[in-house]
This record gives sequence, C-alpha cells and structure tokens, in this order.
Amino acid sequence: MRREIPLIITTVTGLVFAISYFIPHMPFGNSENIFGEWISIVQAFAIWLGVLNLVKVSIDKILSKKGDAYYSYIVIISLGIMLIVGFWDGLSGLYADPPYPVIDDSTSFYWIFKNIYTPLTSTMFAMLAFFVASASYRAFRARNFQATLLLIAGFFVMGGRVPLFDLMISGITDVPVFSHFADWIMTYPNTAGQRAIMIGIALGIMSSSLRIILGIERSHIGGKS
Amino acid sequence: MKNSLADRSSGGIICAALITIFFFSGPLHSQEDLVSLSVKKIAPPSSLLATDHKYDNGNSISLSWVPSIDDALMNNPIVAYKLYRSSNDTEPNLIAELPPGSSYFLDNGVSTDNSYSYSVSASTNAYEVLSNRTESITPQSEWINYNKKYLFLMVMIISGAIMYFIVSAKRGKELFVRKIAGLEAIDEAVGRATEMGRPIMYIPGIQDMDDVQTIASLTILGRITRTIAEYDSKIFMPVARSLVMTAARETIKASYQAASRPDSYSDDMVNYITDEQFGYVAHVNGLMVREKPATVFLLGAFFAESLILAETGNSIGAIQIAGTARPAQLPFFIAACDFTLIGEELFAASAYLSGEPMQLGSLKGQDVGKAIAMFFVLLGVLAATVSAAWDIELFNNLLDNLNELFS
Amino acid sequence: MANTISIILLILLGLSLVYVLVRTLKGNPIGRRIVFLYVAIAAAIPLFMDLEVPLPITTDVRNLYDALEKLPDGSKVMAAFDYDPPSAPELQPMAVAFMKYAFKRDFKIIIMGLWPQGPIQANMAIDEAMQDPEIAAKNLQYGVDYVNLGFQSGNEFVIQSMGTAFKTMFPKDYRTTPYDSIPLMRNIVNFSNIDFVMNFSSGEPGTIQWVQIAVDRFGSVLGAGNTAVQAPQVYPYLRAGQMVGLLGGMSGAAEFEKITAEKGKASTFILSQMIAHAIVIILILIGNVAYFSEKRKKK
Amino acid sequence: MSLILARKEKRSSMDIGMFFAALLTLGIFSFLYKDNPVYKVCEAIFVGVSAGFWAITYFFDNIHKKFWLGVFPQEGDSPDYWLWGGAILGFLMLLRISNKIGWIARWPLSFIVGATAGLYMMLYFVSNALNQVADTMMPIVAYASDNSVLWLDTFGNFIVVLGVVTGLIYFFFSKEHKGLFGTGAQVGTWFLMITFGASFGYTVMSRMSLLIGRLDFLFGDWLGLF
Repeated sequence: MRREIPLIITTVTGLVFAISYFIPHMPFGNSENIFGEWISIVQAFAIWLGVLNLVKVSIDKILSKKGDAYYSYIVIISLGIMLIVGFWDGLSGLYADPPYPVIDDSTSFYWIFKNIYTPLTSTMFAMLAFFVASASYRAFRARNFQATLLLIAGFFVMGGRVPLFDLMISGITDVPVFSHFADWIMTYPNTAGQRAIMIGIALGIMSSSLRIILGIERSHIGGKS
Repeated sequence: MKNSLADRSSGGIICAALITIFFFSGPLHSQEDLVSLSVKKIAPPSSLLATDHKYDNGNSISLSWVPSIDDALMNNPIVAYKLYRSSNDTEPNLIAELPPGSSYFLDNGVSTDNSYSYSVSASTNAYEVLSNRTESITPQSEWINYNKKYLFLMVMIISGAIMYFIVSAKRGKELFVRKIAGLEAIDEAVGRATEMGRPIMYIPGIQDMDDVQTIASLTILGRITRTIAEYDSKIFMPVARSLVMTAARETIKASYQAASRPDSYSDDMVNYITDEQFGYVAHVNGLMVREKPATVFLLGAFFAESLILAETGNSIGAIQIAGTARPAQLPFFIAACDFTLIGEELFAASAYLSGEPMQLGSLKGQDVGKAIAMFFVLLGVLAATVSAAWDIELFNNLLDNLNELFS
Repeated sequence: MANTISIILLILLGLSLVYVLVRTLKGNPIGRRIVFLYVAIAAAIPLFMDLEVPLPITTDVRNLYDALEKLPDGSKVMAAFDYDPPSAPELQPMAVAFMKYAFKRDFKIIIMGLWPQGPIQANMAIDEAMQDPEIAAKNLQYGVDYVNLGFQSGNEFVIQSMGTAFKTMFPKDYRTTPYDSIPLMRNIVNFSNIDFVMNFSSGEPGTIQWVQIAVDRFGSVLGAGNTAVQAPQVYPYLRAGQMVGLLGGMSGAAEFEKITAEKGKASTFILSQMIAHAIVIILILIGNVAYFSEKRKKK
Repeated sequence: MSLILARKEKRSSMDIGMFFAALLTLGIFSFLYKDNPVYKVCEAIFVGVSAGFWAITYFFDNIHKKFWLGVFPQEGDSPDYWLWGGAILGFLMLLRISNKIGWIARWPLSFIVGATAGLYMMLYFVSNALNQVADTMMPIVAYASDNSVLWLDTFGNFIVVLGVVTGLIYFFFSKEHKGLFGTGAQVGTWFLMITFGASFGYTVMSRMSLLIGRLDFLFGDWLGLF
C-alpha cells in the first residue's frame, strides 16, 4: 500500500497532463485544470510545512542548548511577530469596508516587508558582488584554451554591454563597435551553445519524466527500482 | 511615440467629431436619434460566420467577418467592432470590442451546454451599425487534436527509443558510454588526498532530494566513497537538507560495507548545517579553511553560492572536481576548478558510475533523440539554403514538409 | 564640483591598482577585504556624479519597443511580475519605465505574479508612474484602466490553468474584488483576449515558463525584462521568435528608459555599473598577469 | 561618444523604517569583514521574517482567497467542491511533520511529481527541443532585400548551426570522441565556453547591479547625500 498508491497517483496525474496535450475532450481537458488548481493549493500547504519544519528545527536547537541556540530564539520570535502581524492585518483588512489586502501599503505587514525583509534579502544578494570580484581576482585564470575562451567572451560582454570599451575608443570612432560585438556574441555563439544545452536538457527531462510516469524511477517515494 | 494605428484611430475620432459638429449643432442627442437622422451611415460588417473551434474542449467558437467597406486606413470613421453574443436566445451581451481592421475573434467564454448566436457591429463615435445575426451554434468537444499529429509522432519516436534501450539494457545488453574527463580524475584526486594525509570534502549542492541533480550527485558519491574506503582516506560532507543527510549516510555506509571496511564508517562524516543558503555557505567556507581538504567535490544543484565555494576551494589549493546542470553557475566552476562536469555530463557520469541498466538505457535513448535533432538540423539547413539560393523544387518541397513536421 | 572630486577619486583609485599589480606580481596578492573595498568604492563614487552615459540601443531592446509601438492605443496588456526585492535594482526601473509608457499609451494593464513579492513590486512601480504629471492628469481608475490580480501559488501550473480561464486561478483580485465585478476583466477570459504579455522575471517560475506555456501552448505574444543572470538563457527563445524582445539586466533597463524617454534610476546607475565592470576586468587582468609571470618563472 | 552632464534630484527622507532598513543593511554587510554575531542576528531575523512573509502571503492569496472563498462563496456563487481535493492533499502533505504517519505525505508528493513530469515532458519537448531545432533549420546564406548577400548575418547563421550541431556532439555519450566526431566535440566545447563566458559577463553585471541598488539606498535614500 505504501508504495503502490503513490505509484498509481504519479502515473495517473502524469498521463493526464501529457495526454491532455493531444486529447482536449473530457475527462482529460478538465482534469488537467482541476489538477492545476489542486497543485496550487498543495503548494500553499507545502509552504506551511516548511514553516512547521523551521519551528521544529529551531526548537530542537534550543533544546540541545548548543552555542547557536541563541539565534534560534531570534528566528522563532521574528517568525512569530511576522505571523501575528500578518494575520492581524490580513483579517482586519478582510472585514474592513472597503476591504484591503494584507500587502496594502498602509499595513504593518507591509512596513515590515519594506523596512525589514527587503533590506535583509537585498543585502544578502548584494554581497555576491564582492564575492564575484574576489573570485575574478583570485580564481579566474586562463589556465587552458577553454578557460581562455571563457574569459575572452566574458571580457567582451562585460565591457561591451555597458559603454565602457566604447567610451575608450570614442576618440577613434563614434560607432559603438563593442556594443555591437557583445550583441553579436549573445545572438550567435551564445544562442548556439545555450541551444545545444537546451535540447540536451529537454531530452533528459523527457526521459526522466517517462521513467517517473512509468514507475521505473521511484526515488521521490523513497525507493529504488 | 505615435504610430500609424494611433494616428488612424485619432484621425477617426476627429473625423467623427467633425461630422457630429457639422450636422448637429443643437443639444446632445441620444444614440438612437443619431442613427435615425439622415446621415450617410457607414456600411455594416458582413458575412459574419460562427464556427466551432476545432480540436478543443468545446469552450470556444471562432468568429470571422468581412469588415465594413468604410473601414479605411485614412480618416477612418470606424473606431471599433463590437461583438454581441446571445446564449440560448436570450438578450445579446457585448462580449468584445476590437480595433478597426479586425475580422476575426475567438470567443472562449462558451460551453457545450448552451447554444449561441452572434452579431457584430461597426461603431463610430456617434452610432453603430449591426450585421445580421448568425444561426445558433453549439460548440463541440473533440476527442483528438489532429493539429498535433506530428508532435504526437515525434514524442512517440523518442519515447519509444528511450523505452527500447531501457528494456534492452535490462536484458543484459552491453551499452557503451564514453569516458568523461572529470571521472578519470577521481581516483587520482582521492589518491593525492591519501598521500598528503588530508581529508576529502564532498558538497552535493543545496537542493533537496526532489532535484534530479542531487540524486545524480549521491550516485556519484557512492562510487567515490568506495574508492575512499579502499584507500582509507577521510571524507566529510556538510549538507543543507536533512533528507539529503539521511540519504548520504545510507549511501556512504553501503560503500564502506562494499569495500569491506564497515568499521571505518561513522555518522559524523555527514552533517546537516542549515537550510538557509548563505548560512550554509558561511559555515562550509569556515570548514574548508580550517580543515584544508586536499580534494573538494562540488557536484549537484548550485546557485549563487557556487562562486564562493569554488573560490575558497581554489584559495586553499585543493584539487576541485565540480559539476552542475545550471548554466549560470558553470563559468565559476570552469574557471576555479580542475575538472567540471558540464550540464548533462553530470547525469551521464552518474549513469556511468551506477552501471544501472535503467540509467544507461535512457542515456542511450536520449542520444537517439540528439541524433535525430542533428539529422533534422542538417537536413533543414541544407533544404533551406538550397531552396533560398536556387529555388529547386525538390528542396522547396522538402523544406515545406519539414516546416509542417515542426509546426 | 561633485563631478570633479569624484573623477579625481576614481583616478586615484585607478592608480592605486598599479600597487595591487606590483604586489600580485611579487606573489603577495591583496586580501579579500581589500578587493571588497575596491568594489564598494568603485560602485559608490559614480553615484555622486551627475554624468549621463551615452547608450547605444541594442537590437533586443529595440525589437521589444517596436512591438509595443505596433500595439494600438488601449490594447490589453498583461504585466507579470515574477521577482522579489533583491532583483529590484535591475527590474524595478524596467517596470517603472514600462508602466509609464503603457499608461501614456492608454494600455489596459492586468498585473499578476507567480512570486508573492511580485504584485507588491508592481504596486510600487504603479505608484511611481502615477507621479508623472501626464499620467496623473489622466486620472486612471483601478479596475477600469489597470488591475492587480495578485499572487497565486502553483508556479507554471498557474499559467497552464490560465490558458483555459484566468478566473480559475484568480477568482478575486488582490483586493478580493470578485473577477466578474472588475470592469476591465469583463471581456477577458484567457490569453486569447490579451494583446501582449510583458514579463519581469528573475528566475523560475518566470520567462522560461511563460514562453513554454503562454507562448508555445496558448499563442500569446511575449516580451520580457530579465535579470542579467537569467538573460543569456533565454536568447534561443528570442532568436526562435518565441519572444519578441528582451531587456537584459541594468543595461537593458537603461536602454529601455532611453528609448521610451522615461529616464529613471537605471540611467543614473549605469555609470556605476560601468566603473564596477572596469574594476572586475582590471582585477581579472592583474590576476592573470601574475599567473603567467609565475608560470614563466617556474619554467 | 562622450559623457553628457545630467541633473539629478536630491532626495532624503529620514523615518524610523529607513533607519531600521539601513541598520540591517549594514549588519549583513558586516559579514564582509568577518563572520560576527551582528551578522548572525540579522541572518536569524531574515530566516524568521521571510518564512513568515511567505506563509502569510500564501495563506491569504491561496488558502483563503482561492480555496476558502471557493468552497464557501460569499454571495450567490455556487461552491466549487473540486477544490476540496487540493485541500485534502495539502493536509496530507502537512502530516510529513509526524514521524509515524509521515509516509502518507508521499501521496501529495507523488501527485506533484507526476503532474510535473507529465507537464514538463511536453513543454520542454515542444519549446526547448522541437522549436529550437525548427529555428535552426534556416538558410545559412542571408540575403538583403535587393538579393545581395549579407556576409555578417551569413557568418552568424553558420555559427549558430555549427554551434548547435557540435554542441550536441559533445553531449553525445554513446560514442567515443575520436576522429572527426572527436573534433566535432572539441569544437562543441569551444561554443560552450563562449556561452559560459557570456553567462559570466552577465552574472557580473547582475551582481554589481544588486550592490549598486544597496549603495543607492544607503547613500541616497537614507543619508540623502545625492
């Protein structure tokens, strides 16, 4: 039972989605939409599963009393505040007249989004700018022909996509040669390479989808074939 | 900012406004008044045809009509075509307004339970003129979408090839897989770590077990840890997902048993750090600098952290073998690592090392797909080039057939 | 004044790189923190300058603009916001310029998001566009001239179901107005009633899914603004005509601001962007010069 | 080409929210010096707040707006009973938290995996394989409207065809890379390297933009220096 039902579910849903491409009639055309709605709802529950997991892991850490337990308190407190504020704002918005959404720019939830969430997540990613520069200085070496090609292409794209190289030659010509060249790299060799990768991946996805639908690949239900 | 269409409609507005001012300088009239007065009215659109839209679930009807003869490019009096629909002979409703020049509309707000009739009007700023009403029509739901017959054929050919090779591999047919550069280096890299007496670090990406790349990575891990067990080197593996931790422990344990060294295995080899991307990276970075592994494996699904990890590994002078199927992260691996498995190579490597017939068979099936793709690319290029240059009938026909096949 | 000081500082910064080169050549490379400092200074100084960079318009941006220009005034355009705040520096300027352009053309805008943060970013873009006196004078009405359907979970399955009817995935807009009582949505059932889809995307779900489903399955016309990380991956779609145009990263945003004549943040950021690229290029060069001189010594 | 003088408007607004935002920004950046408690606190806040944000938006936009109002409609609409299916699967998903009956979460998981497999199989085949092959089947020689040959475009077309074919050869696993086939694969890697180089250039562009956005916030929005 533990194995068979999931396998049947996988096969049936997989077939419905693949076949409705060719058979628009009931039940395929409709079940595709109903299944789509279900997935939307299941994903919302999955996010809540993630939250529960986070709480569980944090409480485990607090109970184990390791040095980092400290931070787990902060995780739980900030999560708690966000949930309380969110539900408060969301529910009062629903019953207000006219109703307003939880993300309305008058709510405290929005205030936290704008002043806490946004700077934290943006800065987290902005740090990558520093790491990319440091990696460029320390790791990007033309150690063989392939790496050299990579560096050269990167060079012209970096210098051509912004008017850097074109400003340097502005004394010689007014034609944005490097901008055009960067454009050319993107439209021709880059497209060719990406396309080869794309076709390969598409075939890979086809074959693994096929294995999943036919029940040969079972790692998602925790078993080998 | 302005385009011809904008000019056209604003021209129409001005024209209609002028007509209105010229004829009616009195108080505002209602629409009926305007139409009833003896202005030279525009001609209505004609030959409205409502047909069931083919190959759908019975939720659309296509409408086509001949535009009003007054629908002109310059000084167009017509500002819009308005479509009215009446379901089961009830009062007609406005369902769409289309710009001048339109002659087609797909009404997808219908169902097989009702019958519908339509009319279309050409409207100026002042009034509108209606076409005849169509006969009642009930949309049909079709069983098979014949528009997609070639697509179906192609899917069947490629799926068939994949299935065929999986089955023949299962029956014990030997399938060849070429050597993959990074894999040749594994033994050497493990050997070097043993000589130097330093550990080996293995990072399986930051995705969970539902990502194919993570699964491929764990397959490779199984093979690597076997060599490690044989050489009696040390491995440590920080992971970002608890499920991956469980799976990795199982994998390593099995490898140590297979190498007949079950006592050397311990659960401490694999540690869960945190799900949080940068928290994980910060920890792994610190670990790398402290433990100074001689060899680092970075195989799996990587995101923005790839460059931080690869650079740190490079700075401690480790041999690095990396692989991912995410194109945006590959440049950092190629630049900072000694060997990189590019895209599909990661999966091929896992199939190659696993030796499982299912994996090898589907790899071979995919190759058939690639061969077909290459064949059609070359054939199509030939046909298109010849056809464009010399207009030879044979090649023209070939090109037409190919285009139909791929439409 | 600020310009002169900034330029002097940049020149000094450039000169100090000679020292970095010498140190690196001697086999004593500078530490990470110094590299970080260089990047921070190089990106920050140009922000204080009042200089505009001349930008040639690339083909992909021009193609997108031309496609938009060809739409009749008052066309129904869907704007899909699939990004979150970290990508806002690249995508928000595009979104703002697009909104300004679209409102001036009287396009009817339908907003939605496959990322929960998307519709919030959309509201911000609208607020900024509304500051424009020409747009403010139009007195645009929510629900008539534009609507925000909000976010829906389900990733690509959302687009898939929208192919039959938008209402299945968005029974209410983000303010919980029922779909059928929104005047703008009354005549819109699914993609066949939409003239153009514009997608702002920083990853998946995003442009790739819009191409695969909205374009290839349901026949929409798609233009997109992408973060630079994602842009190279969508070029094959662009060439195959599955997308009409693309705004790639900050430079794409600045070009779009220029071509629509809606100058905004990207136009001021592009100078910083340029200097930052210069620093990275120089750092790579220094690293490689040192690498090769070391290699020669070993021989 | 030359630089043109432009005018910028000065802006500065100091409110408590801005102050918090700036503080947290600096807190995260402090990691660049070294890992420290301030960074860790910011990170912990980040983890908690972002989980909370996702949970709340998913709750109101999906569970409430789609499911709840779908099965218990407010005015006149008929309820959509099909939606219960999704809620039941979603509930089963939550059981994963339990060790005893966690296995039942495989049902909704299989549902998602199956649906994704079925959908992706077709989508990727059409968009990423068929359409790409179809677009590559093009005339190599490009003509202008007056029938003269456009050499640059012709060269570009040739490059695309060559790159796609050799790239596919490189990803061919069931044949040894030897002889002509080996040369093809070799050329294929060159194209892949140029592709990755372009990707690298664009990644640098993207990352720098993110930093510029933050610096603009710190110096412009917060301190009002420009």
